Amino acid sequence: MLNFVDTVGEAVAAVKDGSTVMIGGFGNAGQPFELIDALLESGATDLTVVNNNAGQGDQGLALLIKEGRVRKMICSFPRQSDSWHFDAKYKAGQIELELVPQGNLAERIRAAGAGIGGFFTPTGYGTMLAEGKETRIIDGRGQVFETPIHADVALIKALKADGVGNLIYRKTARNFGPIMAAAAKHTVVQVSEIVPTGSLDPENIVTPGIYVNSIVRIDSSGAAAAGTAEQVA
Amino acid sequence: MLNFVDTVGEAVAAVKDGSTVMIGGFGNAGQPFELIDALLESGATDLTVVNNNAGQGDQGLALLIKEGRVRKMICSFPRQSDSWHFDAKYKAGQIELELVPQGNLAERIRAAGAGIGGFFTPTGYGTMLAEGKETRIIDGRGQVFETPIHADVALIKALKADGVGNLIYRKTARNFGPIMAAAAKHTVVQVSEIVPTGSLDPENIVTPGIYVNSIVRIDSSGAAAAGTAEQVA
Amino acid sequence: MSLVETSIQTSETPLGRDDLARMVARDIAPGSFVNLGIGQPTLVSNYLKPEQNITLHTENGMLGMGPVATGDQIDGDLINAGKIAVTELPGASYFHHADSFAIMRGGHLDICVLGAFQVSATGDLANWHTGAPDAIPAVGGAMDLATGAKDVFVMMTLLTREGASKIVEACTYPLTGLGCVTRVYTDKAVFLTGPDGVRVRETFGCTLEELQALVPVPLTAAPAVER
Amino acid sequence: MSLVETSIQTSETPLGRDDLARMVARDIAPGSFVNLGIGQPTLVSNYLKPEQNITLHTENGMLGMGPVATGDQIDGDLINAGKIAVTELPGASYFHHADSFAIMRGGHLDICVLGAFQVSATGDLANWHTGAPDAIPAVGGAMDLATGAKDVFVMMTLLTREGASKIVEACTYPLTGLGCVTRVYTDKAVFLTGPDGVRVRETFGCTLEELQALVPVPLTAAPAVER
Repeated sequence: MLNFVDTVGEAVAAVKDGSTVMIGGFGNAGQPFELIDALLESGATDLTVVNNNAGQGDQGLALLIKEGRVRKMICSFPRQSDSWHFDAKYKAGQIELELVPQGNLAERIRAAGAGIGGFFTPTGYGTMLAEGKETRIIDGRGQVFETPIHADVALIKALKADGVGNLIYRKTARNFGPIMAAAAKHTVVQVSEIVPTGSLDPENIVTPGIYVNSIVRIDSSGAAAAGTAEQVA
Repeated sequence: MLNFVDTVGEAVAAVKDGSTVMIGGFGNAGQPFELIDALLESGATDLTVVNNNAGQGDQGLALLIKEGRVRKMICSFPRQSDSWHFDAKYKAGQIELELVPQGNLAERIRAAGAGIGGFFTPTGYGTMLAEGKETRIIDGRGQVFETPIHADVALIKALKADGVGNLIYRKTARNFGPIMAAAAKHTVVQVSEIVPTGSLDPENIVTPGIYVNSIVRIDSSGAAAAGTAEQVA
Repeated sequence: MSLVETSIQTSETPLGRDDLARMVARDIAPGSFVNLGIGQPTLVSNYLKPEQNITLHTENGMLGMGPVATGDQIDGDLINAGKIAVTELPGASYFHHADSFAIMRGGHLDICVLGAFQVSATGDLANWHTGAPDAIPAVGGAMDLATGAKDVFVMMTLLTREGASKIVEACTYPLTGLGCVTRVYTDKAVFLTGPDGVRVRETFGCTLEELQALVPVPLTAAPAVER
Repeated sequence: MSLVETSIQTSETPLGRDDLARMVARDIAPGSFVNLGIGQPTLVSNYLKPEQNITLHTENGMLGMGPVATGDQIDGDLINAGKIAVTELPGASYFHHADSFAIMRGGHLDICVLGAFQVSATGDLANWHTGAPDAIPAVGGAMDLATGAKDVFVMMTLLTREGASKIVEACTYPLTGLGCVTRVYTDKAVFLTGPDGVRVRETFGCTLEELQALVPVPLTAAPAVER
């Protein structure tokens, strides 16, 4: 069921202690900064977080990690010049890391949303990231068995939503949003604008509303903007 | 490499005797009728055809089957009120049928385009369509191993192409087009209109030009319309 | 065997197809995403009310499908899974076949409504193939719908033309899916199926005892809370 | 061992990074779809000519990527895999991460150009991890690119700072992919790798004999047709 909520706090209330949370974004593009801040504020802990990276600088996901809320990261590229909070926790043995090639990360998330029980891929065959995994030769190529990554909650950012939750994105900020929306039991979206149902061209919908549970509008100042959904939905 | 061709005959020349050919469309929507007619004209035979159905009435795919050009059909729903040519060949033992649940058909075609070696799905588990296939229990559900369906050539229909082969479709005529374009070594598209590169919004491209090899414009009368590509590409 | 409650007859006569379709429509929770199979289930769309806010999915690539198209509305590029011209409602979206079946197979549809040849006591479904040796098999999206939707409702007459029950101990026709059916709407009763066996929610034109005489699997009255 | 042809020295001096990038750019066939890895390979884009009609892919969801953005062009929603603001060319398209990696993994890219720590005589690639026990591993899209592209070109200096050859009999660093590299561009030579061993297309500032003294795997001059 779709809800338009007024505050980012309500939006992230679905995240509980122990939840697996997918967070959209690649670099800053598509990162739902305001939802991540609300998650930090919520106090939810013992989280498994799925994101391409493991936080940067002193903001967002990096702060969640610094505060010890993240038990495990599932990501492709945790090491960055300013990933010092992850680096410190990792070296102290205080955070678990499941390192996944980026294409496997995307395909495993997609598999979860599409009801696939697992798949074989050549990516990673013969490397240490395939150690302990089932392999087989298919059509002469070594392949590795990979399993879907499901989540309790996805936090993503889109450009616009209509009244039934259909989403469109902007440029490379689309990245993980559509596949995470489909892979999570509960999908929370922050958008810049909520538009009347019928004003988005049905040909151009990227994420259909069936995948969306909570929408909060963040105005350009970064504050949740209340009271718009009812007027247009 | 992308080519704009002037005639449907040139467009289907990539189909050789023994080729596996994917043909888009669900019912009449998205069926590339003119390309199928050209394929019939070309004389190519011993074909394996991948389509949701197995031809209807006395046109298109049904005629290819009637003329004995199709060695094997891979489809989900061959039996229709007017599928008499397929019915006759099948009952005479003159055509092979690989019957695939429609979702497995779509996912197997998608897997081919995405480089997946095979996947497990609950669809079909415990049914006669899983007989002889590898199965396993994943997360408590019986699942069946399914393999990708590759093709030599895909024949599909889109609404518009730009000069670099980006495609958009129209309503439910989209159906198998995008996944077949990605699964075939050589993709041939008939479009109603060729528009200048840059005139389609990059946010709304459904099939990127990387998946397209030959484009032919069919005007509303059904005739190949020559000489437009160069002017706009 | 004790049938316990027999006060579950809610109609003096068996239900006709339209009455049954009206009942299914009424039972669909507001806000649901639903796929209606070809044939009898399609009738359900005639009885969905706007205030229920139901979104219809068609597996050939659309959410937000509207009523059957008439006159100038007919557009060959806008059809449903039965290849009938339909219309588009505000908030609709189009997607390709793999994305469309990902919606079904990924467990995102709340309900699909299907016809059936047979349903077993544990919810196995047979609805795609008579098993006749000379029949040309055709499966379409039936197995994906049966396996993927959160709830699978079946609509059918309880008895074949020959008078045999279509609710059976074990299906004799080729299966579509295992243990997938949660509810069976028939002209004579509504059945709830699942691992606990077959419970009867209500009967039409017969008592539970009379129904039991027709059906070769043990029936119990469903607890009031499930009716 | 006979090296056969020694007349393959095409430059009096080793090539600098920009000269090498220019050479790679020149070697990319017209109309190719290409992914340029982070670091040195990114330089190649500076030397692609419009008439080559090359389409650049970035794995974070775009085909038709243009040059690095400057000034008012900078848009936080339009970045490349290195998280640098870039521009969009006419004919560009955007897609989500699974669709983007399907392009790579499905074998649709003609060429990807990657940096490397080591390349083996049979084209194994090591470019993501030094294997140091205290290093934080990070792989990104390297394994997908190495495994998926039709041709994998490597750009690197031939020798480490300590003077060891990065072309090796077998990689000692953790692998990125097996037998995937088809061509290695270095400051001292261009190597063709594959099941037939290592062939040298041309040398820069050294003869084939001098090159062989640096590289611990047997080298042969590539047949003229491959140069």
